[in-house]
Amino acid sequence: MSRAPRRTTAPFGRRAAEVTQAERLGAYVLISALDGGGPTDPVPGQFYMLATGERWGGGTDERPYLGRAFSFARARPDPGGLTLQFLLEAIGPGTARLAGLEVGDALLLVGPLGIGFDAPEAPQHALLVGGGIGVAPLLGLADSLEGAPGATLLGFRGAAHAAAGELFSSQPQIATDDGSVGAAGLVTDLLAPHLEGQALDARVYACGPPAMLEAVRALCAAAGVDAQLALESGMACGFGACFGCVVPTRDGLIRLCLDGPVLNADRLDSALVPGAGH
Amino acid sequence: MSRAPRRTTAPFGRRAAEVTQAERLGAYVLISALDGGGPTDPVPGQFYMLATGERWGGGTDERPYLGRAFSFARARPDPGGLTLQFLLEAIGPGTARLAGLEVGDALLLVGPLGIGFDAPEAPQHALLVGGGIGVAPLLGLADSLEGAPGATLLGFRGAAHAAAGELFSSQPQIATDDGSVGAAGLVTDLLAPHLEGQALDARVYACGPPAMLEAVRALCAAAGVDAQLALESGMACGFGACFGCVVPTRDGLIRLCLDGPVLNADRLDSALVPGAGH
Amino acid sequence: MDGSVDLCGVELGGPILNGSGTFDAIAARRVFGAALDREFPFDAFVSKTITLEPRAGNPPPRLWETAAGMLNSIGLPNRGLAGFLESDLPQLASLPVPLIVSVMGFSAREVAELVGAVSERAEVSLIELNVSCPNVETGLVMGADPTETAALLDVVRPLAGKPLIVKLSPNASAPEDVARAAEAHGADAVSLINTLKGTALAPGRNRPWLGGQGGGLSGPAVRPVALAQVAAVSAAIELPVIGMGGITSGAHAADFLSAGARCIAIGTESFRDPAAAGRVRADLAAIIRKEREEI
Amino acid sequence: MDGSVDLCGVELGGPILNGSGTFDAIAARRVFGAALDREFPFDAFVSKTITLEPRAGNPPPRLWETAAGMLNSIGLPNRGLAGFLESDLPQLASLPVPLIVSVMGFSAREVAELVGAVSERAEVSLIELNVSCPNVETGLVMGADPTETAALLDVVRPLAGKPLIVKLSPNASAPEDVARAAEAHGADAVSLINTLKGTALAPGRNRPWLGGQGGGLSGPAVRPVALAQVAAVSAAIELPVIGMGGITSGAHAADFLSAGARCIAIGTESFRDPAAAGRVRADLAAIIRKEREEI
Ligand SMILES: Cc1cc2nc3c(=O)[nH]c(=O)nc-3n(C[C@H](O)[C@H](O)[C@H](O)COP(=O)(O)OP(=O)(O)OC[C@H]3O[C@@H](n4cnc5c(N)ncnc54)[C@H](O)[C@@H]3O)c2cc1C
Ligand SMILES: Cc1cc2nc3c(=O)[nH]c(=O)nc-3n(C[C@H](O)[C@H](O)[C@H](O)COP(=O)(O)OP(=O)(O)OC[C@H]3O[C@@H](n4cnc5c(N)ncnc54)[C@H](O)[C@@H]3O)c2cc1C
Ligand SMILES: Cc1cc2nc3c(=O)[nH]c(=O)nc-3n(C[C@H](O)[C@H](O)[C@H](O)COP(=O)(O)O)c2cc1C
Ligand SMILES: Cc1cc2nc3c(=O)[nH]c(=O)nc-3n(C[C@H](O)[C@H](O)[C@H](O)COP(=O)(O)O)c2cc1C
Ligand code: FES
Ligand code: FES
Repeated sequence: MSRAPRRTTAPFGRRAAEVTQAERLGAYVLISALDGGGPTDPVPGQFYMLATGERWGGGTDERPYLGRAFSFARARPDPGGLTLQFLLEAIGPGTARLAGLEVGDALLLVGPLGIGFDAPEAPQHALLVGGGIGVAPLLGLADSLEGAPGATLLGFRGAAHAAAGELFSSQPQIATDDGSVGAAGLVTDLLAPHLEGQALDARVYACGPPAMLEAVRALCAAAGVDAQLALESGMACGFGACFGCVVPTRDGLIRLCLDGPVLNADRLDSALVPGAGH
Repeated sequence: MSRAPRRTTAPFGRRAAEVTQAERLGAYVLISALDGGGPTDPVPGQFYMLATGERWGGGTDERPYLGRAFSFARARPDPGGLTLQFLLEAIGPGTARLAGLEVGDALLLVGPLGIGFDAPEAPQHALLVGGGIGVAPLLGLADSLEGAPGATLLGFRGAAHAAAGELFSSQPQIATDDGSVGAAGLVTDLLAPHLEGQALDARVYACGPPAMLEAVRALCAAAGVDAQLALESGMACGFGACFGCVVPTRDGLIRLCLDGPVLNADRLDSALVPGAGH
Repeated sequence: MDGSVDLCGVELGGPILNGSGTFDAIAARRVFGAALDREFPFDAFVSKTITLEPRAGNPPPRLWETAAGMLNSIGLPNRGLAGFLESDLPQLASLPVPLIVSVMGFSAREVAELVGAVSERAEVSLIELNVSCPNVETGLVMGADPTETAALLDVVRPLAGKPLIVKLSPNASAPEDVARAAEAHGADAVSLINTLKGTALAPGRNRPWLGGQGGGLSGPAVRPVALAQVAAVSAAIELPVIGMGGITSGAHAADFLSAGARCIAIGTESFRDPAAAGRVRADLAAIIRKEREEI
Repeated sequence: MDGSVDLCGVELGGPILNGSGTFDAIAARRVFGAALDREFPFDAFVSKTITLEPRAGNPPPRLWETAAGMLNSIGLPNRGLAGFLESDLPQLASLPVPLIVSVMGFSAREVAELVGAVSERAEVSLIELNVSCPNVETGLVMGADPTETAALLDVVRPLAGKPLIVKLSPNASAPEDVARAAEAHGADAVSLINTLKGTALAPGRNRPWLGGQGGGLSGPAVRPVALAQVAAVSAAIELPVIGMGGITSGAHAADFLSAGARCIAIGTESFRDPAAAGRVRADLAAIIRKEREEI
């Protein structure tokens, strides 16, 4: 597989997609929407700025006001456009509104935005490492591989969240904090053995909470294994306009929405991005 | 019927009532909610400040923010409390949210507020004159009479609005602007003949748009017939706190939420209240 | 709230006040009856601002809803000093909490007369000087710059037999400088923010909607501005600060307290729910309890 | 829009600008490709504010969502004058609309140097002086009071070979006084409002959320304040006024124009929809057409 460009250009402006499915998956909600106005080839790891067509706003503290960034979890060309899937958990006013979408509702979106994952030279070189909601972009990456990845390692808080593991057809290994599904412990515990004696062309693809990404970064750096990390930071615009989403890298502050969200781990001293809480 | 007090005291604070019915009535929506926390004897003409329990806000211009004033159209004691009915038309962000309520949703309310109608000495002395959404408080008044009113005269823009006439059991005479239902013309055209040669104890009870109320006021003044007008003005609080809802009277500016919304017509030089648009 | 709060020597049951002009306890008694006193949601009650002479206030319309807030151009309607002392004060004095009387004058002499007369009444615990109301033209002057505030206090302070709260104007380049002047010239506390100057046009009509032309903005929309000013003023002076502006929850109240406020006030949120302050008080108490447990 | 607009002798296709720092056309080209130029939504493009030396800007976090608005503490990251002229200007010059370059200095001398250098470039149509950014401490000074503004213009005006727009600070007691000083000392236009000073605390953490501690408030929440300042400034001076602050619809744009603005700018709303200005322009055109028909 040769190096594909990592950014698919977005149409200018916000457009509406129609929600075609909205299903619960344990603690998560999986929203499917038919995007008739965008490209059909977003790169896994790219994201969209989302808002509901109706009633955005009016939640806790009179929010949400701005759009919210979401990696697409899956993208499937369909008659009429591209069916995009977003995996999310209602953790605040914006995700609550999105989680409340029903079939037929309008989902407003801008995108695809940012830079996605660099495809591996061969599927088996790819080690997918996801934590919590961070599994979303890895789904898209797994789908894009022409074969099974070398490993799919997923970490969750507990069973309600581990339900998202069912979305992966690549036989994921799962770890949960409480041991209710898979191994008890952290996803990085699962990763460590995979890094031992890895060929030079292996590459880790990781997305998850800052602490997990930082552990992955440190492990990979120690093992001399390449890693691409999909980071998060608070975003207002998603297209480089506000300079708000910056994260510190070895080259200084960069706009994560423009030069990320996927970064090569060696660009970072730390993946603990300020303000990217949860 | 003796003079009943015109103000029923409200519980302190905002409470939730459960929506038990939400039906379209032509251009209007009739919302029924079971109020388990308030008095069961609000006075017709009194009003409640309403908001939806969820998603208040986030509409046009990031509104609604404040509650909205609504006369109750009907009140029926029921096991568990009082079933209140509100008649409304979606004309802006607040009424749009209320019109979108579904059975089981929470309706937040404060009230009953303000001063209601003075009951007539005898039902047949009451001439009810309503225009558009202004028919709402007259419904409650009609229900409270122990007999048929002397006349029920209702004016609407057209058939879609005239549907609200069906709520009256007192055989209303209807006028519409376009003549699609009842007489073509204004409700004041219907009123004029009723005022000729009226006994001294007749009283007009009117609610409707400012221009209609002003015409009613002038007609009644000329005929020497008492009139009680239910006015509207923009309200922020509904309980006398903000001094925002003032209307000019012969005694100066008064807070309509506290000393109205029902006013004796002889207190007014004009019923054309500033800013009470539509 | 387990902890009582000392505001200039007056002990309050808790830190929650109303914003002047956003709650009329006398009207509320008519509407809510005895429940108002029984469930009174504030730890001290601040009167609507009074002036020397009676005022009718601005012509309507007086209200405009904005994005997460509202504009008002009420224009300080009140009975005037004599009417207030005679009709309103006795009724406010029977509220179950200490009373703060808000006064405003169009000259230092007027303010002095108001403060002198109000000070004589035992029912009054503190006096608030409204030098920041954006609705009455001359109101801005005294609170707009440090020199004016200092000059006002130099006249008024000697006549005040009660602690004086100066309510700062948020429409100032540096409210902290005005606060410093207030502190240096004898104020006992400061409160902020009053409403921000704002306006709105009548839909499709190209003229101001509000009868008073301009108005004052309040509600959640202004909270970040209020919090910044409260933090800046709290850092600049030692006096107790009463913080307000868009507070609708216990978490907001906790933010204002941790930004340095001694007390907080609920304004516009009472319009949405007359008992909002009670909810804020309960939520704040829970937050404080939780924080203590975590230490 | 059928009518073109004259802004200080520069003919624009319509009255809609972007707020400085709220649209990066160079980044947008990377994201949206050729569509950006084809569907360019502004009638003139205002660059992000540049300074003499390169700046990294404030440490993150830089954003906080508020009720119907947002706080930012971006802190003017930019390549500095030399980097701007070399890398950014050629790319901005190829946009399909006139270019306005926003500059800010920490002294009159710095501003003069910036204005002088930018004036020499034919690609630049107008220069905007940002004297009001609340994120960089010294930025406030020059726009905060009339005397400072006058002094700045006295130094800068003679060196400016292009029309000068002064962007006023909204955190001033009387922006109209600053506008009068700008007019008297040679400004060609004024723009307002910049962001209002505000802050927010990190949830449950009792310290400011923003890396820059304080931030600037923008979005619908501030629109009533912006409209009041635009009306007051428009009434005070003859110069063209560029109005902005929370505009999200054609109706809002029409309000600002009827309050006296010659042009309006879209800021935060572009974050929600990059093409928002195009929608505002179309809606505004429809409103103006309708008004004309009604006359
Ligand atoms: C590139 C990218 C891709 C993403 N992909 C996904 C995905 O696929 N699925 C998914 O579920 N999530 C994803 N996220 C995260 C998602 O954008 C956030 O969870 C969402 O924005 C939260 O919005 P909210 O309103 O529900 O919560 P918020 O209330 O906004 O809270 C979220 C966090 O923001 C901070 N916060 C709290 N209050 C405020 C405030 N007033 N202003 C600003 N910040 C505040 C806190 O740190 C809090 O933990 C992604 C984020 C990025 C940047
Ligand atoms: C005592 C009383 C009883 C009432 N009873 C009923 C009833 O039974 N049924 C019913 O349908 N209605 C009733 N109303 C009217 C009802 O309260 C209003 O229709 C409602 O508030 C409109 O809210 P909205 O958000 O839908 O519309 P808004 O957008 O608020 O528009 C309503 C009117 O307000 C003005 N307006 C527009 N924008 C704003 C703004 N930003 N801020 C302030 N004002 C603005 C305009 O004049 C407009 O025509 C009553 C009003 C009062 C005072
Ligand atoms: C309708 C209204 C009337 C007000 N009247 C007064 C007043 O008479 N005196 C005063 O000092 N402040 C007055 N204020 C300002 C409030 O006391 C308070 O400072 C401001 O509203 C900010 O708080 P909030 O956002 O919680 O409302 C008034 C505010 C409103 C909304
Ligand atoms: C993220 C952000 C960055 C900004 N950067 C600048 C800037 O560099 N220079 C400037 O003059 N104004 C800057 N502004 C202010 C805007 O140009 C505008 O004046 C303000 O946001 C009000 O308009 P709005 O409410 O439409 O956003 C910035 C605003 C935001 C939100
Ligand atoms: S989110 Fe605005 S620049 Fe990245
Ligand atoms: S609505 Fe507030 S006083 Fe009447």
